[in-house]
Amino acid sequence: MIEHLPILAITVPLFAAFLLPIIEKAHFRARNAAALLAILSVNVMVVLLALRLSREGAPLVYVLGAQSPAQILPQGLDFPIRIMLKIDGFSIFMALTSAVVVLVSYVYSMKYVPEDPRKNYYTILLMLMLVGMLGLEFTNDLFNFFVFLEILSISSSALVSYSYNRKFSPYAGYKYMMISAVATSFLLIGIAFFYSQYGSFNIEYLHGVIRFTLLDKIALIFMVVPLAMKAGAIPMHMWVPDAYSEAPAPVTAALVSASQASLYGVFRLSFSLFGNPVSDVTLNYHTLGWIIIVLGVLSMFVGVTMALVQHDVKRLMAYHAISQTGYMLLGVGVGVVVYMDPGGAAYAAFGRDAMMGGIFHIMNHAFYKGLLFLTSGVMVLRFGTRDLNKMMGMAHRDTFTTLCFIAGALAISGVPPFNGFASKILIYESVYRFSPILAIIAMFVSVLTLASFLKVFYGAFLGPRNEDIIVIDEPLPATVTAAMGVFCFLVLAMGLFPGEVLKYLVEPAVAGLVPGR
Amino acid sequence: MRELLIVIAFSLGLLVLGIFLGLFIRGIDRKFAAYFQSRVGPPLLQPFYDLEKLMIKQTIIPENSVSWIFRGAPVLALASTSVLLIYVVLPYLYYLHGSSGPFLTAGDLIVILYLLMIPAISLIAGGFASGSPYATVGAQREVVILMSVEVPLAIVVIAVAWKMSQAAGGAHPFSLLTVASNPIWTGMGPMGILGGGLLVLTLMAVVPAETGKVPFDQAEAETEIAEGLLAEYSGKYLALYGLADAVKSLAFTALFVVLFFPHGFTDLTGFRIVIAGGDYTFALDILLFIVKVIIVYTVAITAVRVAMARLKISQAAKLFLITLSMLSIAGYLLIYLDPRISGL
Amino acid sequence: MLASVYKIIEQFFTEKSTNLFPAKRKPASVSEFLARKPLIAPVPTPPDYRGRLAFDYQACIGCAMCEKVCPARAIEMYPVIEKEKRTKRIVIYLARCTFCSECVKVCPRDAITMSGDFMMADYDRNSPSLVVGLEERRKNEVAPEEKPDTPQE
Amino acid sequence: MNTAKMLKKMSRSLWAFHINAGSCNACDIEILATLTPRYDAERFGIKLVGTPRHADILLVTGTLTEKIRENVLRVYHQVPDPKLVVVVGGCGSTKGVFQESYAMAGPVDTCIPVDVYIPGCPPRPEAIIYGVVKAWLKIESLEKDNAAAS
Amino acid sequence: MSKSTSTFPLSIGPTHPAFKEPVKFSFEVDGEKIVRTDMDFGYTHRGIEHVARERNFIQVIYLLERICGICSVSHPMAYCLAVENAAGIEVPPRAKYVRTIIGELERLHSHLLWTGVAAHEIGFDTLFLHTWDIREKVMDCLELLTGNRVNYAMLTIGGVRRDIAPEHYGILEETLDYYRELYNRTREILLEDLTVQMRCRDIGVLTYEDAVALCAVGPTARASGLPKDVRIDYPCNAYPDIEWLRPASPRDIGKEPRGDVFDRMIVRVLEMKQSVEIVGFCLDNMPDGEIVVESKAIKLINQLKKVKGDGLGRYEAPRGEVAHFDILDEREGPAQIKVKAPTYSNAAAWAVMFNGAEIADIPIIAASIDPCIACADRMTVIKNGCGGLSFTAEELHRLSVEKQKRIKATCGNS
Ligand code: SF4
Ligand code: SF4
Ligand code: SF4
Ligand code: SF4
Ligand code: SF4
Ligand code: SF4
Ligand code: SF4
Ligand code: SF4
Repeated sequence: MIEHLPILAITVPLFAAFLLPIIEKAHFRARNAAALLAILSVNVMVVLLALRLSREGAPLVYVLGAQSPAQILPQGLDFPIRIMLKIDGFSIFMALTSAVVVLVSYVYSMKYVPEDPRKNYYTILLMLMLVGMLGLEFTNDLFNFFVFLEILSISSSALVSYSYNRKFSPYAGYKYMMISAVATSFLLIGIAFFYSQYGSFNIEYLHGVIRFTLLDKIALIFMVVPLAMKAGAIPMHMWVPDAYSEAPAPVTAALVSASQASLYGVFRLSFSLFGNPVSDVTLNYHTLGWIIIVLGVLSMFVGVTMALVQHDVKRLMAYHAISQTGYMLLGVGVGVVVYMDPGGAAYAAFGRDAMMGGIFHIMNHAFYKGLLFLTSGVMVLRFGTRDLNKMMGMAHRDTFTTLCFIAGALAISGVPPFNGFASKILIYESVYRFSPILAIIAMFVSVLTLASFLKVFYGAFLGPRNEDIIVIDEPLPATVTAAMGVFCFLVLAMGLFPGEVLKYLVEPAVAGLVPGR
Repeated sequence: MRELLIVIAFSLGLLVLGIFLGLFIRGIDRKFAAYFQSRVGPPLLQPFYDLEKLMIKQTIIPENSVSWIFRGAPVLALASTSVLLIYVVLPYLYYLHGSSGPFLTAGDLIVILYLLMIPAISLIAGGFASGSPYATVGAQREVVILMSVEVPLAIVVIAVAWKMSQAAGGAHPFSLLTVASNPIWTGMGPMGILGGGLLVLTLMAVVPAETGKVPFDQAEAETEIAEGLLAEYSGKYLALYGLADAVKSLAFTALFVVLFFPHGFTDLTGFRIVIAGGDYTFALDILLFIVKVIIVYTVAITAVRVAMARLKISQAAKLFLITLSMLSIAGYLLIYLDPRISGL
Repeated sequence: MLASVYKIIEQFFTEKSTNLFPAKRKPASVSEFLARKPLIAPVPTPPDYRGRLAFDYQACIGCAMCEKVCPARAIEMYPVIEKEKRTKRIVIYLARCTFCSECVKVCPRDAITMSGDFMMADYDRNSPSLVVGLEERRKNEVAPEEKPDTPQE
Repeated sequence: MNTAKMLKKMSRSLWAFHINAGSCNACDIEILATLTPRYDAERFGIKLVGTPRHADILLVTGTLTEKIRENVLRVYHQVPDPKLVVVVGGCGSTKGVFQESYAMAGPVDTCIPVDVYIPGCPPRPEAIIYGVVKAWLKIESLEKDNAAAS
Repeated sequence: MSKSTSTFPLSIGPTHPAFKEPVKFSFEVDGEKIVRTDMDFGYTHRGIEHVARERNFIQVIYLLERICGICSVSHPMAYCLAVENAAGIEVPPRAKYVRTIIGELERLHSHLLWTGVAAHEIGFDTLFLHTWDIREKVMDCLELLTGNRVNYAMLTIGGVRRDIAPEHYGILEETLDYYRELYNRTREILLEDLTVQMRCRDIGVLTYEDAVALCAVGPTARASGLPKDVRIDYPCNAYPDIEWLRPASPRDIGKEPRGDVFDRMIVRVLEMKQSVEIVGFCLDNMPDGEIVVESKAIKLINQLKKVKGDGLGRYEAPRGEVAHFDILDEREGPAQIKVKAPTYSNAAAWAVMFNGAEIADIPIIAASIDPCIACADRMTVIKNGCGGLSFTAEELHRLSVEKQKRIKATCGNS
């Protein structure tokens, strides 16, 4: 059983998704319970996998259809033909993030998304999102990667337009769908280039044999650019604000995680597929790193400046998501640049820290941004609008939400003792060694972030109590509060004990991404 | 474990001392300001009297305010400034004492940058929460100040850290301990000294902004927006802000001293005071430290606030974002180029 | 820029302008301080300072000219019997007075004079210390005549 | 802690808020003059504050016109307890020279309770300081009364 | 960081630390920028013109003195001039000189006071304390000459009440020397300080055209390059004898007038020097003789009781022209007085100056015309007013005409 966990983690939600309509026939509560159970079990499985990974040290490989799941090479062949899952530190790190976020989002949406005939689809789509994320994080097979990305995209775009009665939701969903479709088709072309040349989809195998032909380089562009686009990095970020702001709040939280799954794709492909520091015929790490850095800094800056002028609370947060993605790119980019440093002294000194900061930030961001989006859901619930100018005085009534918002806002601004600080300080201190100016920019962007969240805080939470503008005056459902509470707890806990997270999750993740030198 | 307890006890002691010292220095500040203005001025203990009075006054929570944020903000401000004080002073004391403790690797400059922001954030939150238009304007101004000060401040910190990373061979360039044990001036050529001077100048301008004194007290401008941020505060909460302000001023001037004038007594004279077998240099060092803090306080806060008019918020922002940022970058460049040029 | 810096530095070291009236600091016990220690003198008032008014009951003839010119209506007349004749005397409400000294000037008998005393603060605007001539009024006031006596004119 | 004790503590640090309730400005400038180097009221811990919330002592000048009455009352209620009200100048105490005016709601004590009156039109800065001395005295006597009572 | 498209209202006053007097400004503010200004006066309206009708001529002097205590000579001066004009009283020359000295000393103190207040408004407390410290000297001088620091009770109809005695000359000369000596130093501190310039230059601009159109008076007009000074245009007292007197202008120190706050400061600084020189001139050329036509108050009242007629008195107060129009109608006191105060003329300029200014500029702009609300408050709506009580310009004009006719009818002269 335990050795089948990798595939189970993907199939359980997948089958749950198909079973749910049947269960729903009995009672919608039964469906809710089943869905919760499924997602919970995925969480448990991921945790178990993580434990096993840390025990064994080496990546877990799971081959579908072989006599034993660990049998990689079929007899008589020197390259793998079977579909293979490979779980290293980075995969499990991402899987943990995705699983937790989807769990919390689901709990939040149990009551938040009103119970109507379409709720069924909602649950199913959320399940499929989980499947997509976990799948592409676990797979070691390019084609599977594409398939899971498609699952993720389709389910996400459907969810974005879930509130179809709003004017822009279908539009946003459509936009997201189009972008995803374009992105995945390019990805597919890239994959085709590989298959045509090397006859395999297996990432690990390809990594060994890649020759960096012109075609490979084109493939690189065809594969990395669409993924960066789906991750919401500048300059292909235009879908983010629409999709994030139109989706229901819990979906947005999950969407953040979905974007990060794409970011995972970027990193995975550039490192595990293209990156080959040992051979001479390799990708120019220096250039790649700088591209990532520039993208990161641009994302940071453009995101935050756009956010500053927003009045729509969710759009504002969406732009911050872009901006925060910049931090991850910056951290990882710096790590990449110095990775090729002769002798690896610089990498040892701070490149690894930068990388760790960037990757740690992924998880942190998923949690605090999730938290923020969940609180924005409460705002929308209360005021029936996303326009900050039409909100006021929420702190008078929703104390817990306010606290959660404060925690999230401080975390995203990188204020101690919240988790944003833990990763940002790693980024600052290491990036600073690389280039002080970048560190100053990063710090300044944080201050701007803070300023813009102060604006939200002032606009929505403070001001006089005004009962007239409240649309829904009921106390928050316990599930909503609980969901925010979980994130809030995580945000604080990871900020207070960053050492443990770094040691048990982030370091293996970095090790998984770049083989140690 | 035992060590941790000692550190905690020590920190608490430090905090009490810090509050006391902060208020006392505020008294000196007011006295000196009066002297600068050809007046006799209030008694040295006036800040204590003020505090004592505020503690017994009625505390009014305005009806329009978000009461729990309104109440929480001053508490948070004091708590964070206290942490800041401990965070700045403790490593330095360890350095002076020449011993080591669990906080040694702490005292990180970037953490300090962020800790400096928290009191300002709580002030802003409190101001926004008080529901008065004056406080709102004040809070908006505080946001602007907070943002614009951060740039030159960050550049100064980075410049210092760069120098440290050169001096200390790359070990903990952001640690206050490194900064304290490698005074920035050592091994500098004339250009470096000039650059350091520019950094000192920048930080001098940042001090009143961080502590909300003229010419950067826009957020509390009495004649413009009726004490702004603090317009609605009274009684105990006002007292807490007063305390937080005193502690923050102390902590920031202490940071100034540690960054630029960390020299202990022995560093300066080469002597150690040994009386009857006991080494009393440490006591002298602390005294010297306090004196340095008072001098910095007088020059950077008292003298500046009596010699200048309040700037407009747009002017202040421009000053920090452009003039002082340029100045500090120039300082950084000079320090950066110094070894290269002097080496030639 | 430098002018003001120079000025403040100069002021730091030169003698302060402050006059320490009534004491340098707030005394620990004010009542004891007032009873025992002499006050530090205020900035001296000039010889013709228009301070607290004094009224000479004996000199007044009740001509009411002061009442007529008083802009603040601070002078009140009350009936008395002096030398067996019905006449009037005045009280002056200092809390109302503008210290214009018109009454001093107009009085034909110099019955009203001004002193250099300006320390008149009190807890009650009509307290005895703020009503000049109150004591005499208490002693001498008589009931008004039935028919109001017509003025001299 | 009883009120008198509190007042005693307060007396070393009196923060004043100044309201012009329709004065001729003379009293106001004399109040400002008490802060200047020559008189330096800060010696006694007195300073002018910008908001009634910080104030311990209200300095009211002027006759209290009809139009300002409401505002004065509002400011009075904004000052946290315990508080003192000092009327500076004759016209605030008694309407002074503006008797019989239709625009007057005053004097000040018809609107808010007054603790110390400082006559003079305007009083000298030192007379205002003396008024503060009177206020201290009042605080002290209050304390004594309280001590005797308990 | 405000919500950048929406403006919010900010009302300042009537009890606001920036204004020593009650006035209420309602601003529409966008971030820190002022978009719209509205003003509400009347908080210090004390019905003085009404009260004056119940008083006799002597009492009215002290009543008018308390229109405003800052330049408490100006209103009685204008009043006395008006009554003297109406009754055809010729003031003895010595009294004219004494009046001028008191008036100029008062201008000196008023300008110093203004400088201090302006410095306080821009948060420069040291400068405030310093100028007020300097000011104490002239206050002492005034106290010596008049018997009080403010509200001097010095003027009376037909002369002055106190003479400048020989023993005062020395002290006066000493005071003048003190200010002459200080002048350069103070000018440097005021006009060359960087932060003062940053806060005052090009703030609250009133162009020459606006100054003309809005009938600005006093230093406010002169700072905009409008050479308007009652002392020169309609000289009274000793001013006709002072040939060198010219309206002060920033041009005197080689600066083109821009009509901003800083220019107003320059003009006032220059006028301080002017005042010192005028007092010096008066001391040197003091004529001998009587100081008052009729020193007995009661007699004076009885004389004036016989007069029927009207008179206009104009005087250049430190803030600009103050004009009194008095109607005498064989009563113990004036039948009617009308006061035109300088702030009354200048307040309209505020609206122009506030346009596009920042919140931080409000106090200094408001202070820059040296407002004296107390004397400008000539009208108010009391007792739950506001409600629907507003007039159009035409209505107001019609009402004015009617009132004027009524007055003419009752007074029976033109
Ligand atoms: S001094 Fe003037 S106000 Fe006072 S009582 Fe005499 S006349 Fe009246
Ligand atoms: S004027 Fe003199 S004599 Fe006449 S009533 Fe007054 S005090 Fe008496
Ligand atoms: S008491 Fe006299 S000086 Fe003071 S405000 Fe009233 S009228 Fe003016
Ligand atoms: S405007 Fe009318 S009410 Fe006001 S003072 Fe003049 S006459 Fe009296
Ligand atoms: S002219 Fe103006 S400043 Fe002068 S006394 Fe009259 S109101 Fe006051
Ligand atoms: S114009 Fe203004 S300053 Fe002058 S007297 Fe009138 S109120 Fe006072
Ligand atoms: S209506 Fe006539 S009198 Fe009244 S303010 Fe206007 S112009 Fe002057
Ligand atoms: S008619 Fe009367 S109201 Fe009209 S302009 Fe002439 S004086 Fe003024």
